[in-house]
Amino acid sequence: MATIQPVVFFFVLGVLAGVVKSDLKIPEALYKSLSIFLLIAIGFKGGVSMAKYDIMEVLPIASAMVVLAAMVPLTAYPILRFVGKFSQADAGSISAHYGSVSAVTFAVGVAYLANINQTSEGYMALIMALMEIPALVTGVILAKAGANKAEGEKTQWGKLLHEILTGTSLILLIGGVIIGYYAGVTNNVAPLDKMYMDLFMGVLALFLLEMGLLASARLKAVLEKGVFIVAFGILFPLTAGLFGAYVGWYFQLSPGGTMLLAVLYASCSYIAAPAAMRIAVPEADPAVSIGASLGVTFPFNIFVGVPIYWQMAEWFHSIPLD
Amino acid sequence: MATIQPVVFFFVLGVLAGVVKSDLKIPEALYKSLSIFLLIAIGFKGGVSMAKYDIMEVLPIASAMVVLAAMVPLTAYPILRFVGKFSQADAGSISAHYGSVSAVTFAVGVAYLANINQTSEGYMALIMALMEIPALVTGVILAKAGANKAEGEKTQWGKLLHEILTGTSLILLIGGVIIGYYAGVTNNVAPLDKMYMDLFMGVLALFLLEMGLLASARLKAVLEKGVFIVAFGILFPLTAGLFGAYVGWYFQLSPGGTMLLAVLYASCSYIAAPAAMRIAVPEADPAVSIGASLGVTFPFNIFVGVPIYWQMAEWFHSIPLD
Amino acid sequence: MATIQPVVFFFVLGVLAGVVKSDLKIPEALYKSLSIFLLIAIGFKGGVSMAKYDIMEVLPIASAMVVLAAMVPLTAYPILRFVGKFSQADAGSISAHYGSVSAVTFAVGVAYLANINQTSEGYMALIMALMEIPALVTGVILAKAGANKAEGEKTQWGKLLHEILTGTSLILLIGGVIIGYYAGVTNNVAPLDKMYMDLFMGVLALFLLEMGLLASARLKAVLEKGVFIVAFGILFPLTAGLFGAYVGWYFQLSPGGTMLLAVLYASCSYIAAPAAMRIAVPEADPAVSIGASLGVTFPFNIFVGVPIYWQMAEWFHSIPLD
Amino acid sequence: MNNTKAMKRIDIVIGEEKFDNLIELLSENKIRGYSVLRKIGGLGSRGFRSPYDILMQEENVLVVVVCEIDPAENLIKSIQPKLKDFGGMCLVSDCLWVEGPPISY
Amino acid sequence: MNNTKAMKRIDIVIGEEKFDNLIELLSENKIRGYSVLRKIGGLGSRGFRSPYDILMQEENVLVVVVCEIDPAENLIKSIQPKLKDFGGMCLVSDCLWVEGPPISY
Amino acid sequence: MNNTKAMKRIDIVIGEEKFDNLIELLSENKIRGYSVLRKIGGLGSRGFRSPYDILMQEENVLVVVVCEIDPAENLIKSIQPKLKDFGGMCLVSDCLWVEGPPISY
Ligand SMILES: Nc1ncnc2c1ncn2[C@@H]1O[C@H](COP(=O)(O)O)[C@@H](O)[C@H]1O
Ligand SMILES: Nc1ncnc2c1ncn2[C@@H]1O[C@H](COP(=O)(O)O)[C@@H](O)[C@H]1O
Ligand SMILES: Nc1ncnc2c1ncn2[C@@H]1O[C@H](COP(=O)(O)O)[C@@H](O)[C@H]1O
Ligand code: NA
Ligand code: NA
Ligand code: NA
Repeated sequence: MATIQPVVFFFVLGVLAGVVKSDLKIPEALYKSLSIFLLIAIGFKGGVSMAKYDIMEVLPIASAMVVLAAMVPLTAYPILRFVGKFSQADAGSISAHYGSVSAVTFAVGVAYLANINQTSEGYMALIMALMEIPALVTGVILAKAGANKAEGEKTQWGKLLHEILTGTSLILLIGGVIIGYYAGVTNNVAPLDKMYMDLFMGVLALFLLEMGLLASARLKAVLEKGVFIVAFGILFPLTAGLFGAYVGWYFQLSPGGTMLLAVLYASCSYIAAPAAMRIAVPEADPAVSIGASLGVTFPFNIFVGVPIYWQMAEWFHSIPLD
Repeated sequence: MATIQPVVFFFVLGVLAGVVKSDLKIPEALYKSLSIFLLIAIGFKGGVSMAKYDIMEVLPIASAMVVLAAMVPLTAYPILRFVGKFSQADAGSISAHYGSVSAVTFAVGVAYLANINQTSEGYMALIMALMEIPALVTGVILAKAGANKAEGEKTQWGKLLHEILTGTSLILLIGGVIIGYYAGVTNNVAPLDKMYMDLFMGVLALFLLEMGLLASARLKAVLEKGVFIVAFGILFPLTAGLFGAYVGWYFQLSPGGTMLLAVLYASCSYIAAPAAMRIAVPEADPAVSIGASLGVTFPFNIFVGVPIYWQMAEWFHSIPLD
Repeated sequence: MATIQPVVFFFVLGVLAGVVKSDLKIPEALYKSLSIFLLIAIGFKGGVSMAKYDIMEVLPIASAMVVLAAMVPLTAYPILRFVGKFSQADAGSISAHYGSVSAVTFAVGVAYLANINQTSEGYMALIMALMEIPALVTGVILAKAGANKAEGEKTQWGKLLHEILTGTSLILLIGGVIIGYYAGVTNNVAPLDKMYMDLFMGVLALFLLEMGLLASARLKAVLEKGVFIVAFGILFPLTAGLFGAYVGWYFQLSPGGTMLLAVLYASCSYIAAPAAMRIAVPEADPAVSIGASLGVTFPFNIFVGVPIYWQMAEWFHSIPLD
Repeated sequence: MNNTKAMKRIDIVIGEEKFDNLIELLSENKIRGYSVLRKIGGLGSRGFRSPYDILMQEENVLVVVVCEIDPAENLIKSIQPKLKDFGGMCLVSDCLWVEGPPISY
Repeated sequence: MNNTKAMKRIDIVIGEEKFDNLIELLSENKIRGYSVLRKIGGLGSRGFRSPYDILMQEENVLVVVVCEIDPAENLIKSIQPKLKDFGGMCLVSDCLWVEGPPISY
Repeated sequence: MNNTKAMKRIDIVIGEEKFDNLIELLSENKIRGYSVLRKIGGLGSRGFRSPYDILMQEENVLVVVVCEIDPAENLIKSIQPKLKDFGGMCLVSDCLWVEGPPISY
């Protein structure tokens, strides 16, 4: 197994700074700028390497992997509702968070692969962008289905779909993929790679520092909610990751791609999902879902999960497919 | 003709995000940071390549090109006043916008040249910095000349000149030119180029994304003002560009430099000019001038204009000068 | 003597922009982002080159140099109190500022060394991080010792120590050192260096631009305080630098390291010290200490001091130690 | 006090997403002056919007309208039916406008 | 004015570092609505905090609480002993709450 | 209300470019406390300053001065002649200062 990458220690640094109540603060504008950068860079990089594929061949596989991602919230819901005893709204909302993805966890996975000299299919970035759609829609249906609606309370499906389809992450990822693809096909990657490829890891480091600060603030809230949600935040992603690794292997992705699909299934959202849930399931408590996602699952994934998903990918690939 | 550069598609992405009402927002601090970067980088790069020239030889030519730039607002004014039926104040203000320049359009021109492996005279950055002076002064004179001044209303020439001469873009461009020149002459470019040269295109991409968002918000306002201003926003820069290409060729610039002069004459301001006009011609309506400049001419120039100005430059240079 | 580095002219540009009252403004978020970057980069770079040393050998030397740094405020205090006639609180507070360090002055020193192809001991970054502790504590003791305390006014030692030990600069520098060290030892520097090493000088340039703007605003205030504080701001760092060069040479640092130690002893704080003094010595006037530090000593050091400290280092090293 | 004019001050705090609607309503009411403060956090019926939390992306806006008593009453009347949708709060208080600046009310 | 309810408006300006304490105090007092404005500069007994100075890192926070008259008096009573530590200022004034939005006071 | 002192609250909104002039005027009037809020948009006689428009670089500043009744009247008197140049608006209202914090008025 490879050594832990230096970049994830920036997360630890952020957590420590939070714990000792340092006056270190990442300006909000920097945080937002870094996420814009990362989304474009992930999309762009994916698009550039997609230029080597035949899109018509890729699309059906990619669609299948996106649709299958709806299994993740469908599995999470009954556990949360009947084991965890969460209300229907909360269980649906948390399911949506875990069905959705975290671009930063994905980025750590990409960095891990680079570190061990593995490549992956470029269209994983596209899959990431699209996966949010079934995850969030399924989550909302679960949260709402059969519930007695109070007078005047209608699920704002139009507004929700608009929020999902025009959300920052979807727009930037898909925009990045298309521009990267165009740059790859027309052989024009050259001057843009200095920023969107070479600086990727350095920017990720700063972003993880901020994430550490944020996570340390959230962890306390989630610990107060009891042991179930912490256990869920660790065990559920392992299960979802295993399923992702299986699906990736089944569709004959490379080991690197298989691992990234496991990461996508296993990772959970703390930006897009909260925004969507606030609109569609306002009665759900965001403190639990964001707390579990950011305070438990995110650190688990970047330190422990990612290497395990790589083990899973290798393990499946040691099975002869035919 | 070369393929369209990937970087301009970031502008399209921004427009699309604006049109679908995405929640994508570029933090104001990022926008301002990127423009500071671009101005320094343009100046620095120009300064470095100026180090190869004899300044005493360059200055008279450069001055001539700056002074001739006053022709641009002088031509725009009668068209706007008598064909477009704008008030004297508005016609003068819009003339000043079109006489002035857009550093980002210039940057797209520079990127275009890099893409087709053409070089240009480094002092074009200096010309850009200085061109704002005659353009804005002429525009204000046109807006004010002979108008009956209401009691107490005096053109604040002192304040205006201060605003023009100490404006952010002039300070940063000229500062960048001088420091770049010094770095070039003393052979000290090396560690600064990693940022101000290598990252230029990547930063430009982010900036164009923001410009797209801004332009989509402005376009609606300008379309409401009718077809004249849209036609003006397309046809006038073509004329000004032709004149610029002629002047560049006449002063024996390289084809690349000729094209950049055409870009400077053709491009128009949406930052420095509005700020100056607010002080000097407060009665002019900024919505029209910024709308035409940012909503019509800017996108026209970066997509269609720049390749045409290159054609013009090539065409003039196919004429034997002696 | 080497030519002046281009990067320091960005400071001049900032001062000029301030003096002519340009509308140039560096967004606060950019300023904070750049300082976060510089602190991480200085730490990281130091940590990477520390990986070549045996830590157990380094620690005692480093500790000695940190402890000796307390001599700086102890020397400054009587001069300020009895020659400069400052109140006890002000003399203590200014001493703390001059005992503490400026990461940007250090960065200019590092850039100077790179320019003349000299290396230095990586652990200087660590020393810089730790030097603030004795400097600030000594300064506060000087400001408070024996003073008649008004009722209810107790020095908040707990709060002060917390502020010093968890301050942004200490956390980021030490965090950067550790991560850089780990990256160096595990041979994982590669993808992070594109950002934290290659871009160092370019970021420093932007930061110096901002520092120039800030210094021009402060200089006026300090000039009004009379000639003593200006003379102190120039002569004291020369003395402290000489002492630092002596200590560095005595502990057998390389010439580069010797010069950096001189820079650390000579430089003074305008961020960490003001924050600490506000808590511990609120009765001191921050305008004097920040004004002298930022308006006088900082520019003196980066233009004149740094080359002189290099001369001092070379001069000591021409003395045979045994 | 001399040289002052009795006016009404209306303070409205609403979610940023309703800002455009409110501005439209103000211009329908021919309001000629108001001030807008952004990035406001708070607690209300829809929970806590922390001004320090960079993950929570919702912010409130405070719009302060100072106008004469009649337009104030009309504005209140036309704002009231929309308040349920707007959320937030709407306050009215008394103030004196110091005369001197160009009239923008 | 019709459809309005007489309320108290409490404006508190304190240093950012005391914000958490204040919020706690508000929630102990069962305050159900308030607004928070950040990045406020000012002059007070502890000197000038320039809103333009990026080196000075201290900022003030303005918290506006609108509530009924009884809770307002209770709040004032429990805030007063802490004001010496909080610094800043605390004002009370009268206002009318325009009815309509979900009640958050 | 007990432990409170009747004071005047003066709210001044002006363009950022006049901020320094205003502060000077306050210190000439020996005002010992005020708060400053930046980045304020609004509509006034000089048109709309959108708080969301990053191209428009003009912003307003809100300065809130709380002081005793006499200094308030003096301040108003010395501010009034400058208001034409300052633009914006200047309001006076009543408030109660809750006693306790170090006196900064
Ligand atoms: N009637 C009003 N109510 C609230 N704010 C106002 C009013 N009139 C002017 N202002 C504020 O003062 C600023 C400058 O006003 P003016 O100088 O008249 O353009 C405006 O942008 C508003 O923020
Ligand atoms: N009683 C109150 N006092 C002060 N501000 C309030 C009050 N109630 C609501 N607000 C503000 O209005 C915003 C939206 O309220 P709501 O729609 O009820 O969640 C809150 O986030 C607060 O900023
Ligand atoms: N008289 C006053 N009027 C308005 N704001 C004040 C007043 N006194 C204090 N403040 C505000 O409260 C903050 C802290 O006050 P202090 O703790 O007295 O320094 C100041 O920076 C001002 O923003
Ligand atoms: Na997932
Ligand atoms: Na032009
Ligand atoms: Na020092």
